[in-house]
Amino acid sequence: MSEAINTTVTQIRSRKRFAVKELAIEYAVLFLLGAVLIALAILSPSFFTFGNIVNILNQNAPLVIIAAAGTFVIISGNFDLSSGAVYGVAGVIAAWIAVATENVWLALLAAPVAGVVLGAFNGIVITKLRVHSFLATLASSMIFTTIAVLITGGSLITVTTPGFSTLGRERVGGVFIAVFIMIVVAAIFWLLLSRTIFGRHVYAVGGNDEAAELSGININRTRVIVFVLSGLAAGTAAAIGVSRISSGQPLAGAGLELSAIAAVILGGTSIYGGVGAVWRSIAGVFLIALIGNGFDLLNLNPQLKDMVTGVIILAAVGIAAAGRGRR
Amino acid sequence: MSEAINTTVTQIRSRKRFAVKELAIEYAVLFLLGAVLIALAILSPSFFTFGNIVNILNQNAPLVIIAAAGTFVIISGNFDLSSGAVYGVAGVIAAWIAVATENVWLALLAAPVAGVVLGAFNGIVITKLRVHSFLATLASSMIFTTIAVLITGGSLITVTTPGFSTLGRERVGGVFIAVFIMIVVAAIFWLLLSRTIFGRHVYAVGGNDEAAELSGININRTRVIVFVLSGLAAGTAAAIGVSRISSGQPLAGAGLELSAIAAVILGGTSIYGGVGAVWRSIAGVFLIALIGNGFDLLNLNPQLKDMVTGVIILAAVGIAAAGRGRR
Amino acid sequence: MAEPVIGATLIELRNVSKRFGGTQALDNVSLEVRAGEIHAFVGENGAGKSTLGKVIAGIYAADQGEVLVDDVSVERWNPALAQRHGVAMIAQELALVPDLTVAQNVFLGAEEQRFGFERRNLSERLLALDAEVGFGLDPRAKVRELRIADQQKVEILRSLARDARVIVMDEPTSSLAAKEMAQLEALMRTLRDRGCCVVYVSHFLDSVLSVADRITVMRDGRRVSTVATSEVTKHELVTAMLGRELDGAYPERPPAPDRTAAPLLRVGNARTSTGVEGMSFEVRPGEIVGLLGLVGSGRTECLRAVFGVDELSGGEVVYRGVDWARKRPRDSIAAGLIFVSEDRHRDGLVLERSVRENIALASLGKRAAAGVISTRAEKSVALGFASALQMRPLDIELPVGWFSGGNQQKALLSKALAADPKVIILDEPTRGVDVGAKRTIYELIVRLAQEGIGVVLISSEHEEIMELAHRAYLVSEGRTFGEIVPEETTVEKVLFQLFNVTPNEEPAA
Amino acid sequence: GPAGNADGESYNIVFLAASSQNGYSQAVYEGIETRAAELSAELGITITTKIQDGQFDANTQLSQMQNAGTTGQADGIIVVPNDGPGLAAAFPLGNDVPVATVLNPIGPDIEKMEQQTDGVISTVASPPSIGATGQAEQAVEYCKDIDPCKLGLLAGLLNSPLDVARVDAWHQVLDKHKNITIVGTVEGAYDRDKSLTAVSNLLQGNKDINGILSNADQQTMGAQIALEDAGIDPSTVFLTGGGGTKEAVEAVRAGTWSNGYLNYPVTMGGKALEQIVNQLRGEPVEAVVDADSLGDFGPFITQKDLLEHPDYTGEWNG
Ligand SMILES: Nc1ncnc2c1ncn2[C@@H]1O[C@H](COP(=O)(O)OP(=O)(O)OP(=O)(O)O)[C@@H](O)[C@H]1O
Ligand SMILES: Nc1ncnc2c1ncn2[C@@H]1O[C@H](COP(=O)(O)OP(=O)(O)OP(=O)(O)O)[C@@H](O)[C@H]1O
Ligand SMILES: [Mg+2]
Ligand SMILES: [Mg+2]
Repeated sequence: MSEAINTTVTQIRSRKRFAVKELAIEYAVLFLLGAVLIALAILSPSFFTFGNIVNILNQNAPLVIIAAAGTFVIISGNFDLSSGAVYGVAGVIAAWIAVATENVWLALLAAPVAGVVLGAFNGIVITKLRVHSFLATLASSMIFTTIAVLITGGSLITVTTPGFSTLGRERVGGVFIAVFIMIVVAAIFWLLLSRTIFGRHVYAVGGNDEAAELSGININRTRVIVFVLSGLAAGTAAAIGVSRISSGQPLAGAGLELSAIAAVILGGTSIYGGVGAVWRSIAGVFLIALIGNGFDLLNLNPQLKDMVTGVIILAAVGIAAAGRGRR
Repeated sequence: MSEAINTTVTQIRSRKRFAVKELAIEYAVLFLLGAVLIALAILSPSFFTFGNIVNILNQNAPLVIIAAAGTFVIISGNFDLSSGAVYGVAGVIAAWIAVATENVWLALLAAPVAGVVLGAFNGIVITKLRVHSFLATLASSMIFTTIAVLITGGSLITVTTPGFSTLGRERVGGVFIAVFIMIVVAAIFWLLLSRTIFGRHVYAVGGNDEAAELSGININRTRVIVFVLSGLAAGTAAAIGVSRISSGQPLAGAGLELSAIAAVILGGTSIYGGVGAVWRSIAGVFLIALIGNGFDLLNLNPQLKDMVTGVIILAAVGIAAAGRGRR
Repeated sequence: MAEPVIGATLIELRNVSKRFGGTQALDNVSLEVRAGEIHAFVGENGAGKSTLGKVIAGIYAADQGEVLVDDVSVERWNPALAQRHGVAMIAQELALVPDLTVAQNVFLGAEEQRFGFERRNLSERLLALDAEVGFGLDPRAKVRELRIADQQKVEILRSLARDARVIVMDEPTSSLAAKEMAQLEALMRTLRDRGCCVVYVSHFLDSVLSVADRITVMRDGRRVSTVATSEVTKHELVTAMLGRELDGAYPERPPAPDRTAAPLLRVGNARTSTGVEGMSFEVRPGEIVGLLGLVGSGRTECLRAVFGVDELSGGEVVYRGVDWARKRPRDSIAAGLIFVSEDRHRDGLVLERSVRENIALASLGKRAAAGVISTRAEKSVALGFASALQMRPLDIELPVGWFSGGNQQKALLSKALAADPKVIILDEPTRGVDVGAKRTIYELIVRLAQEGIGVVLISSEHEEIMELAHRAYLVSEGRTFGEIVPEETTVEKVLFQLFNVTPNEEPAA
Repeated sequence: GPAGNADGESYNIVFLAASSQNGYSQAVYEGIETRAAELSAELGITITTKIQDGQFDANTQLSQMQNAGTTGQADGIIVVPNDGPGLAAAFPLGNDVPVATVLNPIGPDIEKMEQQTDGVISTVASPPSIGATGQAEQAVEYCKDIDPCKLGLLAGLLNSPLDVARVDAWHQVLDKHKNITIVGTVEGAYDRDKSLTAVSNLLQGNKDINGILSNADQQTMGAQIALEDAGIDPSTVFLTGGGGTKEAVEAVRAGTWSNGYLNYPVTMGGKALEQIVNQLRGEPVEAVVDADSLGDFGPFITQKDLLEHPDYTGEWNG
């Protein structure tokens, strides 16, 4: 009898320990995000101010949008290395149309539309040529950047059309319009991935495409849509970006693609596909962003920023790994 | 009887068709390399000159070395995004030691040694923290670059020690020493991958790590060695590079890692791991290099170079895919 | 979809051929499957059964020939289209999405929606479906965490969930135990009575003969014959499949070894975190020892721990006098303790690599000097085992993933044999293997024992253990609770014991 | 090969751009082409020009330099080096082709304009520290009645030697003045958006900032937006750029920026071409052309200078 009780107690204990471990694995990125938030709040009085928080949100709106869509790409078992190039082309096209037509809304709408077209190009190349997306989007990013260069002649297009910068710079109730767009887009992507049949199919294609195909899922169509979403996101981000700095430039998005992928994986979405979530990528974006913000606020030597970022990334994944024992 | 003969004829025919298809899939990168070579030989009289060929080989020696080792990394199912950073640190260390000690050989040897150390760091982080190498090496490359920045203070270290530039600039029989080193290193890597137990383990770990472990392979040790090789290669390439330009600079290797991965995959090594070869990566390096060389020789609009490179990459993989029908 | 008319042709193949690289997997096959029948495909490993099934389900496009659905020829037959026409398939090698739940897998591609959003009724739908069959699966469990038998059940439910008229089941029972096999057979009959067609691919000829209405025999990619079940005997079937006579399913049991010899391997009260609660057994040189248990009894887990893949949390393992509790697989292999996994795709083979490389993988050190592999030595050992086990096609340079399921199993066994075992642990060694090759594998087991090698045999086909083993342990819920001598008892008695053990009963230490 | 012949000489000049996707390089090439056409007409010779793309990559450019020097396609080379010290490795060139460098010297010392490498016949540039020192002196002038005068430094890339030299030069000047406090150093990476982010962050704790030094106009554009976002009128603080882009010239003229540091890439390209042609024709060559002295005024300017030169618009877009 007493033995039975003992067993139960042990079981409960071990279940509890297990739960903490599981949580650590599951929410490593949130723990770290929280730790960095607390550290910054203590170290810098200007950190937890309305202005700074709004700034951080605003600065990262484009990347959040790209990373949210990038989550779909990674979960579906793919890479999109062309987001930065799509951002560049879409921005250049928007600037060009703004200068040519003086029609601000037409110009800013052209950016997401261009993104959709280029994303569809990626998706079709990948499914028709059956190329791995890593190589395909590396190649397509070269092609896209060239398009942007040809439009601008290698230089940049400055937009002075009144109203062009509204999207990127104006505020409503003290909060930038871009932040509202970011929230809406992120919410849509989150719902799309976690609540719709399409989202389920994205997981299935990334988890085991053979099983997905056997289940009657049109895996090629799913892949194309995923890349269209990624293009749409890059184009939308570009609309915000180009409006913010009022000029279009082919290389404006250089490096965004790697930042987005890093944020997605840092959040805990599996690079092998099949597992992940939109909120994770957003957490990943802000974890990296806070480090940068902290360096600027605390006036630390910017040369060390990369190292601290690297160490924190390793710490995030290390926490998750610490939970697991020997297989 | 006549039916039997018919069957044989059909079989032979279909086997032939099969052979051509198989070859197209198998050797797509070589076909394209040949096509580009022929096109350049026809279009530019300066192409097939001793000087130009030696130049092309020499210019690409560092990348060939890194891509040859990168083949191991990709086949083992990993990514090394830190090669460029390792190249930077190793070069800076070599320059620093050269300036400090005036001992040229000690300095140049320090580069591969530093590469080995940083590669081992990568390998240990990946196996101990069980992080995916994509994220781990992205993080470590940030840390490594910072180390280089701290050594140089962000500036550059100019080496005037006599003899320091011999490795990178001198020739034997008209051919650069670097070219000989490239050939030797590539041959060693080729033998290592295709003829040794270690090479076989690399394939097995990348193809199915659980099966590899159950076959008695020390999968963690294999992974660590693969990253050590990659670091060694980046360090060796850095020794050539730093000697060539006689100055060490943190960002000297920026972008090398992506060029190397692109070359490896373009060659036909599978990004999923388990399949590939060293010669493929070398072919991939030279395919991209020839496009650049051709643009310069033929005086084409350089703004189009990226686009042409992108299209040729897609063509290379498209050829391979065209061979395959629907499953 | 109209109500099927019993006997109507649902799908017809006309002169279908399919080639993979150098092998002609299907050679001019014509065939029809009808409403209200269970149509079995039998044949040797590599005969083309799975390929035929996949052509029917649209997974493979035929190189030549036509597919007719309801007497109409269809172009671009693919899984999605097949599904719309009511054709579903359970693949031989499980194809599930590991990180989705049971219910999500079962209804994948058949989700119900409201305004584009998924209706959150998967669990209820699954329970309703499961009630028909009685598998008792947890709808919310992740498939990754299920054992292989349960994964096979998920596959079965998935095909049921499609309301299919034609269900191709490619070796659906290869991981199931007798009880579950009976459940499945009942299910097949129900489906048939509803007017569906079940295509049943299996190497269990007794099962085929008991449920099938018609049987198609395949050999070398050709259809040899299609006959009504009532018109054939098992003997005729085997002869038609193999193209030769087979003298008895089992070879003679080798003589029992010296019972006083020191055991090669001794496991005492082994425990693991994976469900082993106290297992004890020993193996002597030249002895074949079976572990008899129901699926899920923890046999695999115990032996994985003995081999060193998983950690032992308690108890002892002594191998040839040495404490083996903290060893890794590489130590075991180096010392001749070899394990053949039950799941060739998950942890058995490197599918992209050639048969030669796979066979040599666990014993490269023996075929190399200074770390450099002798290709000749490697080729000769690979070819030796591949031909001894009748691999087909006998081309050791092809990637092992291109081979049929049974032939892959032979490559897996060859890898273990090439490593010079002193004790070999065989976990379901004949999974998916045809009757002819099974006999070859049994002969091999007998020969190993005669050479003084200790053999540990796990099999869900209890008959294999009853016919080959010298001794066998009874396993239930992670514990050994008894020991039998198969020669002195019967399968029925053993099953009775296995089913009637209760957890409270004292384990035999 | 060398194509000069007695009646009607003709020269092939190859321009190695830092990147063909870069406004500065494009402007230099524009200067080269314009001057080539002028000289062709003036001297009755044929000058053809070609551009190659260095892709912002030191190794690519090194290869191009070697190729151009070996294959005999070029009679002269003009380069905007991505990595001046590294590019020295291409020398000596196979065919002894004369080289003129624009913006940065070729050789180990990034501050030294005099010839460091055999084969480089002319350097059209100015040392990074000179420009940075001039900017800092403008800041000192601006701050002279303000105490404390809080300044932010917006550097390019702090792992790039040129930018480290610039930041050092800023400090050299500013640190001598007790009224000047440097409230932060951030990286702008030659990118408007990154500069916008960095300066926004900097402003969080320093709303009372008196000015920002930047070494590039693109960065200053970003800083300007950050100031506006933070509710600070950019014309009320010290703000300078570097490069002399059309936008920068407008901003200074409008008083939005207090200062500017002009560059003349089109003129520099023309000067470089002139030196190469002189060398090929055996005429005297200027081994160092001080890039800062190529304008009619400047290079360090204020609104007043531009009001005096109402027609000046800047030489490039970037
Ligand atoms: N994807 C593939 N690639 C290459 N060859 C294949 C492929 N699938 C099947 N084959 C070949 O086609 C032939 C028929 O294989 P199939 O899988 O249909 O046999 P099977 O009758 O199902 O055998 P088993 O009983 O072993 O499952 C075999 O020789 C096999 O090697
Ligand atoms: N990771 C795990 N954690 C906890 N329990 C587990 C785990 N894996 C398996 N089990 C449990 O251990 C028991 C044994 O599993 P398994 O089905 O593999 O046994 P088995 O005897 O090898 O059966 P068979 O080989 O016939 O399929 C099962 O009850 C299973 O639920
Ligand atoms: Mg089969
Ligand atoms: Mg088992």
